[in-house]
Parts: sequence; C-alpha cells; structure tokens
Amino acid sequence: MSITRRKFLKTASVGALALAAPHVWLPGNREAWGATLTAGEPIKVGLLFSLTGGLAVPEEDSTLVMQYAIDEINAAGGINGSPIEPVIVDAKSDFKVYSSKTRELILRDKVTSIFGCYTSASRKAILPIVMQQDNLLFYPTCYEGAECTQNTICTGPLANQHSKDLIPYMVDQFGPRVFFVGSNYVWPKESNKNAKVWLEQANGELLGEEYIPLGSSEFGPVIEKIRAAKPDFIFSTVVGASDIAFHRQFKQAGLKVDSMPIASLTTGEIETKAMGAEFGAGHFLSAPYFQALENPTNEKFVENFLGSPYGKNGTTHYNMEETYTSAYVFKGALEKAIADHGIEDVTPRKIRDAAAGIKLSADVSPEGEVWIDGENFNTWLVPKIGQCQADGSFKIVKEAPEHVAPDPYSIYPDIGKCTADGLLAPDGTLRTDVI
Amino acid sequence: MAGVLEIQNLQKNFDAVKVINDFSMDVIELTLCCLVGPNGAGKTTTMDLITGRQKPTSGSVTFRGHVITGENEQMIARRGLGRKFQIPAVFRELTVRQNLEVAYSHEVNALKNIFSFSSRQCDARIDEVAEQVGLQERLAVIAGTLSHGETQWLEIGMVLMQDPALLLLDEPVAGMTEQEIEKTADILNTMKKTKTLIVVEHDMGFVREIADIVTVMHMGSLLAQGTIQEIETNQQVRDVYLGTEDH
Amino acid sequence: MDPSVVLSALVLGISIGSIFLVAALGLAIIYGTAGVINMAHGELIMLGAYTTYTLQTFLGVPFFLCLPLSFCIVALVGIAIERLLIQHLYNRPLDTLLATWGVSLVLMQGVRLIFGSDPKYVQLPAFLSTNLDLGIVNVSVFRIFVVLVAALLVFATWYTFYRTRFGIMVRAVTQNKEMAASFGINSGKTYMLTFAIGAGLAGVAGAMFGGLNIVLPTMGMSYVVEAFLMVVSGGGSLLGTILASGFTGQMQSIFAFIFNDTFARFLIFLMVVIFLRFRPQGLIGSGDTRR
Amino acid sequence: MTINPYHDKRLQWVAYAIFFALLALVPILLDDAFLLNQLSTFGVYGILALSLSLCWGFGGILNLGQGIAFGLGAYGMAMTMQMQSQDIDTNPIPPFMLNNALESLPMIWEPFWNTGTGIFLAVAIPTLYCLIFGALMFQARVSGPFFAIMTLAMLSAFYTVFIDLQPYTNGVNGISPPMPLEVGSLVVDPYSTTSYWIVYAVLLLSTVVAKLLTQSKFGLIVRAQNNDPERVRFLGYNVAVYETLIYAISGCMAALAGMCFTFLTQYVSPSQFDVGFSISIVIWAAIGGRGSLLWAIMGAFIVQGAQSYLGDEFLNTWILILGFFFILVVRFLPGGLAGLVELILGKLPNMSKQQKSPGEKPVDKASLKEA
Repeated sequence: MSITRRKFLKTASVGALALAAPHVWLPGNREAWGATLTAGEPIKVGLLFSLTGGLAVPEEDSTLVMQYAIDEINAAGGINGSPIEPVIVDAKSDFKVYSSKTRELILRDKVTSIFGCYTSASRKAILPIVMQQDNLLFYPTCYEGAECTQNTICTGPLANQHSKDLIPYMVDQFGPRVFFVGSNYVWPKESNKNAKVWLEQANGELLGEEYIPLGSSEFGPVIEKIRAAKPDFIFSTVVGASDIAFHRQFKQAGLKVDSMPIASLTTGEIETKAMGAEFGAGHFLSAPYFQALENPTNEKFVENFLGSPYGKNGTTHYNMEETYTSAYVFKGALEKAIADHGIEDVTPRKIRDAAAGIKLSADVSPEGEVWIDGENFNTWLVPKIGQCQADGSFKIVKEAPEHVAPDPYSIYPDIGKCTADGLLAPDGTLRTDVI
Repeated sequence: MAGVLEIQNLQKNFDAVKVINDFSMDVIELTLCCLVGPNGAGKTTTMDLITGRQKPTSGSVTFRGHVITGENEQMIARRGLGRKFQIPAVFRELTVRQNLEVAYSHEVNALKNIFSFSSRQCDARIDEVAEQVGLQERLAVIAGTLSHGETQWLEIGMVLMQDPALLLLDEPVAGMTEQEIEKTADILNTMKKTKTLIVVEHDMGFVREIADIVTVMHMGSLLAQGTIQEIETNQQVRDVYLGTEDH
Repeated sequence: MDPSVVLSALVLGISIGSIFLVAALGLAIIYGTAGVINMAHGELIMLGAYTTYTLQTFLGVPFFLCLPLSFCIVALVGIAIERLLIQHLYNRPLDTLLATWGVSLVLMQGVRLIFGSDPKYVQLPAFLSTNLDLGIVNVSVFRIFVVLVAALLVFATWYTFYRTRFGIMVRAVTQNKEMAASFGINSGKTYMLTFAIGAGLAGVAGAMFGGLNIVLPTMGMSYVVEAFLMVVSGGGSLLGTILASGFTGQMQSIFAFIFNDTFARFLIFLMVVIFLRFRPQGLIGSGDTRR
Repeated sequence: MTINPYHDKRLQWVAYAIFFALLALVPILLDDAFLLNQLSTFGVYGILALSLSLCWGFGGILNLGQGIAFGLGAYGMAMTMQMQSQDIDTNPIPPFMLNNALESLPMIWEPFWNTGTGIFLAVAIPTLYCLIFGALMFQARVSGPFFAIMTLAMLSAFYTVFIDLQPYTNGVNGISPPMPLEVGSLVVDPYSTTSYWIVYAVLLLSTVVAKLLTQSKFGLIVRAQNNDPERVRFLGYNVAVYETLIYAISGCMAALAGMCFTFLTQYVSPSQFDVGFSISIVIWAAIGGRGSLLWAIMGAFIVQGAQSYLGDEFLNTWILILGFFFILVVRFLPGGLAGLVELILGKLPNMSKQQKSPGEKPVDKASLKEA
C-alpha cells in the first residue's frame, strides 16, 4: 500500500522537480557560506533585535550596547586590522520579521555572524535558517537550554546555572517553604524544573506553582493563593509587563517584603526602574551581572557606556552586559579562526568551532572572567545574588564561590549530553540540530 | 373556492401591548385582497407574522393546507409566499438583471449554486418579468440608481421571479406619481389573473382600482371585510377613518 | 474548600469585574448610542495612563486630581477623533471599526515616538498601596478604590443619560434620528458629546490601570478584547455591561482559583461564544430592532 | 450610459493574466534565493488578502480572525514536517515534548506521521472549524461588527490555548521543524524555485476558484446578502448557509496560505494568532481594494513590499504612516487603490461599448457604502 502511494507521489513530483533546477538542497547537506573575508576589509555582522514593538524595551538596549562594543573594538584596531561593520535591522517584535530579516542578513548581506534575539521564540524562529545556511548566532541572554545545535553560542546563563545559588541562599535566609510563580511559557517552566532540583538539595518545600498568561496583569487570584500558602519566599520567573504588575500588586495586597520576599531571575535594573523603586526594594535577583558590581572593568564599562551616545537610556543591566561580552567572544573566536585557517578560509562554522574554550579575562568582561564551554558552547559564569535597594539599584549579597558549568540537558540526562558535534544520546547515537 | 391562506385567532403581544388581537382572515385563491387600516392598525405586523419575520404569541397561519406558524422566513418563502416590503428592499449594489437573477430562487441549495453559472430558463424568465414590470430597458443599470417608482417595480418583479402562489405587497405605490400608480395598477390587475395577492394600502383610490376584497384592520383586530362598495358604506369604518383622517 | 478561600475568590471576582467594567464603560456608551465599535478604545485608555503619568511627573499634580483631568484631556482627544473622522462614517459601521483601528495604530505609535517604548508608572498615594485585613479576607485598598470609582462612574453615567436633558436628547437620537431632528435636537452634537464622554471614561480607566500595573504604549490592547466582550454580551446597554462585567469577573476569579489563569481566560471566551449563539442580542437587548 | 473599462469582463481577465504572467517571469529572470523567498512570502500574504476579500469584500463578513485558519493550517504543516524528521523506532518524539515530560507521542500527533494525512488535516481542520463556528454564529444571525468582534475573541482564545497547551504545541516557543518539507522525493527547499512555484500554484488556483465563485449564482447570492440579508431570506434562501460556506471557503484558502508559510519559514508559533497579524490582513485588503480580488492580492504585495523596503528607512514613523494611510483609505477611498483605478479609468474616453453582463465586480464608489 505504501509503495503505491510513494510511487504516486514520486510521479506527481517529477514535474515540479524539473522546474526546480537551481538551489536543490538535500537534507543533511548545508549550504556553504557564500562569501569570504578579506584582510583589511570590514567584517559584516548582523544585529537582529527589535527596535519597535513590545520587545523593544530590552532589545533596543541590546542593539545600542552592541554598537558600543563594536565601536570600542574598532577603535582598538578591529580584528586583525579589519573593522567590524554592523548591519542593523529592526525585527519589529514579530517572529515573521525575525525570520525574514535573518534571510536578508545571511543571503543578501552575507554577514559572518548574527547577534540577536531576546526570546526563545524568536531564536527558534530563525534557527532553521541559520542552521541550513551554516551561519552563526550569538544568543546573548538567558534561556532554558534543552537545545543542541552547531550554530549557536550563548553568553547568558542557562536554566541550570541561573538559580543554583539563589535557592539555597533564600532557603538559608528566609526558610524552606517556597511558592513558584512564572509566566506561562517554556523558559519559566524549565527554570522551575531546575529550581526544584536545587530546592530538594536544600531540603526546601514547594508549596505551589502558578503560571500567568504572558502579558497578563491580573495577579489577584495568584496572590490570594500565595497568601493562603504562607511561603517563606517566592521564586519568580514572571517576565515583562506582568512582572511589574506582580510586584506592584504584591505590595498593594499587603504582602511583606521582609517576611516573604520575591527571588526573581528577571527583575533587574530596568524593571525596578519601571515599577517604581519602592515596589522593588527588598526583593532579590540572581544574575551574572549587576550595574553595581565593584570591579575596575565594570566601573569603566558603566562610565564609558553611559557617557557615550549609546547610553541614552541611562542604565546597564545583565542582559546588556551579556550582549557586550558576546562581541568580545566573537572577536576572540574570529582571531583564533584566522590564526588557524587563514582569513580567506574562515567561515561562520569555523568561528563557532574556534570559540570552544575562548576565555574573556576580568579585564574585558565586566562580570568577571567567563569562558565558552568547548562542548555545548554556552558560557561558564558566576551567578550573583543582588538585593534591590530603596533607590532601585542592587546590592550584591552573595557571589557563587566558583564558575558554574552550563549544561543544557542537566535535568534530562536520559535524553543525552550536548557535544560539539551534536546531541549524544546515552545509547551512543549522535543527533545534530536538535531544537 | 378554498382559502389559500387562513389566519386563525392571531395574537401578538409586545410586553403588555396587544399589537395584533385575535385576528382571523381567509384569503381566497386568485383574488386580490386589500388590507387597509389607519397607522398602527397592525397591517405590517400581520405581514411579518404571516411571513415568519416575527413569531405570533398565539394563533396560527395555514398556507395551502400547511400550518406555517413557527417556520422561518426562507422556509415560508419556499412554500410559495412572496413579499414586497414597505420600504423597497432591492440589492442596491447589483444591476437590475442581477436582482432578478437572485430572485429566481428555484434552486436554493448553496452547494448546487456554487456550480451554477447561468441558465437559459432564468434568462427567459428575466425577459418575461422585466417586460411585465416595464424594466426591460433598464436591466444593466445598478439598482441603487433607479428612481423610486422603478425601484418599487423592480421589487415587484423580484417577487414575480420567485413565482410564488401568494404575493404580499406592502404599500406598492407609496411615493409614486399619478402615472406610476396607474401603471402599477395595470401590473397588479394583470397579475391577479394568475396569482393570489394581499396588498397593504392607504390610498383608497388605488384600492378601488384593484381590490376584489377589502379587509379593514383597527387596533390589531378585524374591523370589517367585504367588497369595496360594502366597506365604503360601512359606518364603523367611516368612524375610524374620520378619527385619524389618513389619506 | 476552605470558606475563606471561597470568600476571597468572590471578593476578588468583584474587583476583577469592576476592572472589566471600568474598561468597558466608555465603549458601551459609544456603542449603545452611536452604534460605533471604537477599536481605538484601548489606546484611549493608554492615553489616560500617559496623561496621568505626564501630569504627575512633569507638573506634580496629585493622583486624585489626575483622574478628572485625564477625563477632560482624553475627552478632548475623543472630540477630535469624532469630528475629524467618525462623524463622516456613521452610516458605515464596519468602516468605523476599521477607521478607529487606524486611529489606534496612530495613537500607539505617536505615544511611542513621544514617550519612548520604555515603561512608565503612575505614582500612587501611599495609603492606596496598603491593604485591609478583615480577618478572613484580605483586600488591597487600591482594589476597593477601583470598585468605588467604578460605582461612581456608573452612577454618573446613569445620571447623565437618564436624568438630564442631555440624556433625554441622547436617547431620542438613539431611538430615531429623524424624529429627534424634527424636535430640534442636533444629533451630530449629541454624538460628539457622547463620544467625548466615552473617551473621557476610557481616560479615567487608564489613570487607574496605570496604578495597577505598567504604563506602555501597547497597554491598551490587553483590555480591549475583554471590554468588547462585555459590551457585546451585555447587549450594548449600560445595565447589560454592568451585569456582564460582574458575572465575567466572578467567573474569571473562580476559574482561576479552581484551574489556572490561562484556562480561566479560555473558558470565558468559550462561554461568551456559546452564550451569544443562543442569545445574540446579549443579556439586555431587544431582539427585533431590524429594518 | 458610458461603460468604464474597469468593468469590462474581458479586460479584467487580461489584467489577471498579466499579473500572473509577470509573477511567472520572476524565477526565470532572476536567480536570487533571497528575493525569491521574499516574493514567495508575499505570495502567501496575497492568498490571505484574497481570502479575506472573498468573504469581506464580496460577502460583507468582516473577519478579524483570519489568522485562526492561517495558524491552524500552519500548525498542521509544522507538525507534518516535524514528524518527517522523527523516526518511529529510534526517535519517535519531537525533542520539545521530552522537555515537557511526555513519554509517548500524543494522540493528536499520531496522524501526522503520514505526510499525506498531515497535509489533508492541515486543510481540513481549519475548514471544519470555520464551518462549525460560522454555522453557530450565522444561524444566530450574528453579523456585521458583532461578528467581527466574535472572530477577534476567538482569535484571542486560540492564542491563549496554543500557549497553554505547551506539551503539545511547545507553547510560545513554537515548533521549528529542523528539515524542509519532503513530499515523496520532492524536497521543498524554502530558498528554491520549487517553493516559489508551489506558492504560485496555490495563489493561482485560489484566485481562479475565487473568481469563478464570485461569478456563480452562489457568488451572486452572497453579494446580494451583503446588500440585504433579509431580502435574500424572503426569496427562500437560507442566508446562514451561504454565509457559512463563503466563510469556510475563505478559511480554507487561509489554511493553504498557512501551510505554504510554514514550509517557507520552517517555523510556527502562537503569534500566528496575534491580533495585529489578522488586522494587517484586513489592511492589505482594504488598501488594495476589498471589492477586487486582484487588487486585494496586490495590496498585500504593495504594503508588505513597502514595509520591508521603506520600513527600515522610516523605522519608528512607518507604523504612523501606515496608520494614517489606512485611515485615509477608509475615509475617502473605501474601494482602496482599486477604487482609485476605477475612478481614473472612468474618466478616460469611452473605450468599450459592450453591454455589461452579470457577475461583475461591485466596485463603483456608491456600491461600497454599507446600508
């Protein structure tokens, strides 16, 4: 039965195939990068962020800080004498535009790499094209993991790094009973799965888990559930406008920050500024970077950035810093790739391979030394815990004693382990492009 | 002759107000019955109740032996009951020809109509009806640009295209000039040879020209019924009309 | 279930219902009177929030004074929209819907150009950020405040439309425009004022929602679909909208307690569709108003 | 009475022929993967605008939720493509499901193992949805702005539910099938002429079907009920059936567009159900001319083309410009660009003396005013 159907489809498709002469592409084969770098000529990279629409709040900052970093690198002589040339596009907070702009960047502008996206949804939207064209995506913020491609480098914390220190710290300071609140999508759910692992290790107790529709601003029912459960602290992965509504309604409902603080993975400098500092004060955030970090690199970064035309929004925060370091990871990897292969033979894929183990010293990275994992190409970093102060700034209350390793499959050991060549399942099979 | 339409004890209440109150009437085949009465007598509501546009509170309407109360507009229409509205209702964006084509509703099945493009029968019927209502020169015109009288004729033509057994015409000469009224009277007089008609009308002169039977309504009830001469000499009717002096 | 949880759910239901109501009130008036579906309503709410923010931040106007001022300023915007655009489209209901959608695009992007897309917030007087502990239930003062304002607005609206000369004029125009005109009622002016009041109510709503959460150019969108459902299922009348908001608010709260917020939202949409299948004229609304 | 060449039926067919001939020349004349892909995407938008013009321009049913059928079609295709990269023995479950603690493939995914069944379902489910929802609403005689609001509400409901059903849909993150669509031995590479021709064929087919529909008796009745549904009812037609059918046919076309879109982008997410996207479909059709199928398609090409080339130029002011332009069109030019062309052609010296025949497009200015 299946044979006849196959035969039919085959006959039917022959006609169409005849018309489809150029660009025939067989699964498994990747398109070669259709350009070469030349010494002294500009190196094009794409900046794919939303400058308009709902995602513009964080992503406009990402574009600005990338421009700042590129200027800084170019002023210091560029990469092997070649300046970096950013191709800036506006993704308009619409995944269809992300997808079409990626095509534009790769196929028309022939960029060497793309720095872009703030949400997993937009990343998933562009990865099929990036993978097929064998280009390289620098994803400069946190995400849930559970992905193993050969075309992505991430400089933000993975779900397994993010809350590893935060949960034990909060249990220790406030007590073992915790309530999880998150926005209803993949990243909060994955983060919470990781948090549960740390919670168990810290002998904590999970009282409840609630998810709010993205963009929703009604926290009444959730707050009543929290009030009834009486947790010692709240672990929050609520994002965006909802996060601000949550903090405001938390205070308005009479919940007390001293006895039941929110430990968040998202509420940073931008958010506290947007909600009014009195609503943020006293709550906690885990992030690899805070504007208030006291080290010379950061002080220089904050001062120079805010003094530059790109610092018009008046703050730096973890997302921007992760974007900033990604530019230097790119620089390091490209220099290594040029040294290994010669500039004419460099391709985005070779840059990615060369990024394995690239280390940014504390002189370069405002958050302190970080390096790229040689297997899964995420970043080894030190998560820090900050407490929001009355003026909206953060005070660092704890810093992890050592770097935490990124592991995109930490809670799914049965699925496999991400290696440089693909996802290695426990039975030894290797699968590429797992998204 | 048998009654083609029988209305029995029809009642319609809007909240506490009885708009139609125990109204009964028989319409005999191939006659033209005029329904007259002052404003608010319930003439148009009666039409609505017959054609299914409104549901009666109680009572029944029987058409050619079938009780049609409770059926919806299209079911009643398919039984052979055509209606022209008081405010002429034509498809203003379509041409006169298209209006008539839509009204040719021998096939109402939507799926079959998807595959139906043009039919010779329909075209023949359009020519016939257009001649009958005097619009044969105006077939290509957009209906919205017709004069008031022409619009009235078009709607009569549409009802004819439907080929119903019973036509209900709500004020077919309202707003017409003298000549137009005369022409309309001719059209109706020709029609009643093959159709049964109920005409709601204010203009007693026009009624005199066309009516076989006149039914007078007042306050939702039947006041009198008979030939035009009988009605014109009826004292009750005179009282009601003198009270309101309508035309 | 624990009685205090049930009670909390009910109290919260009233609060959520009052938020729906405040959001829908202006829409209901405009729809009920002029038959205009104002797709820019959400953006008028947003304008109200930005007005309050601006008055507060740059002129130091106290919050309570911002509410009436937002009403006036957004009402002026409403008048401008009505005069320039809507009055030419009253006989094309679908086109008013589209045109006001265009207005919403322009307002949203215009505000973004002026204020930037970073979020702002409305500063509340300290006592509104506290709560009231009544033993078994615990209510935030701000939520009580919203309920009170909702009640006040409903009363004011009812008074305006049922107890003043203007109200009689509005209802006359709604019933029969030609007839009203023959009594010397200027229907154009009546519509304009109704539109202004509807817009002004959206402005007040915005001022309050700015206190509940965040002020963003896109904030209007999150209220507008629910507000429409309230008006449609209420049948376009004031009482219908109040009933629909109250009922939906309770449902939202109860479902959110039993299931979760997302599912509660979905259930509400489903219920409205099924309800309208069997009662297309809405809760309060007459069926026979055609031709 | 002078005849406007715009209404000439033969000239109309010529215009359609020229448009499709030009589109057919593109892949022959230019070998640019990016442009081809972009034009294919515009083609998909064209199908959407066409489908909306059919139900709104001709049927008077303003559907603000055209994204539902589009999104369902897109999901159906994405599920089909996703299952093509799975293996029934070694790797039967899409990766995202494992993260959502699903041990086995959910029932609703099972039919998508088979490409043919998957593609069939991708069209059938949205069409069926439109039939059911349309029947519910139209039988209750919900129409006009009320219906528009209800479609908007359903759109929000779908958006919410597709986010919430994370184990089955991967929530907000959506589904990105790692491989292009394969039908038999044909690989539908999104950057190739193959995919261009498929979109072209779907657009052509939809246009011809839509054009024939509008010229059939069915189309005439649909247009008549747009003028005056009650009159149509009193002629014996069940208006609800006609409305439901035109709504479902339009939905079916939108579903086809959704499927094409998925093999072009290899990605689908709940933002297909975004209100803004469904509204932009309305904007394309309105600016092009809702009453003309061809102009609705061109509306999509023009607006999307302008957006991708001028959008970056004007960045922040682009939406402002689009908004103003849209308002002006609704206010002064309800027939869209088509109405403008009609007006201009009407002013030209009379070219054709032909009698008008039935089944023409109702695009004179007076005709676009709703009652």
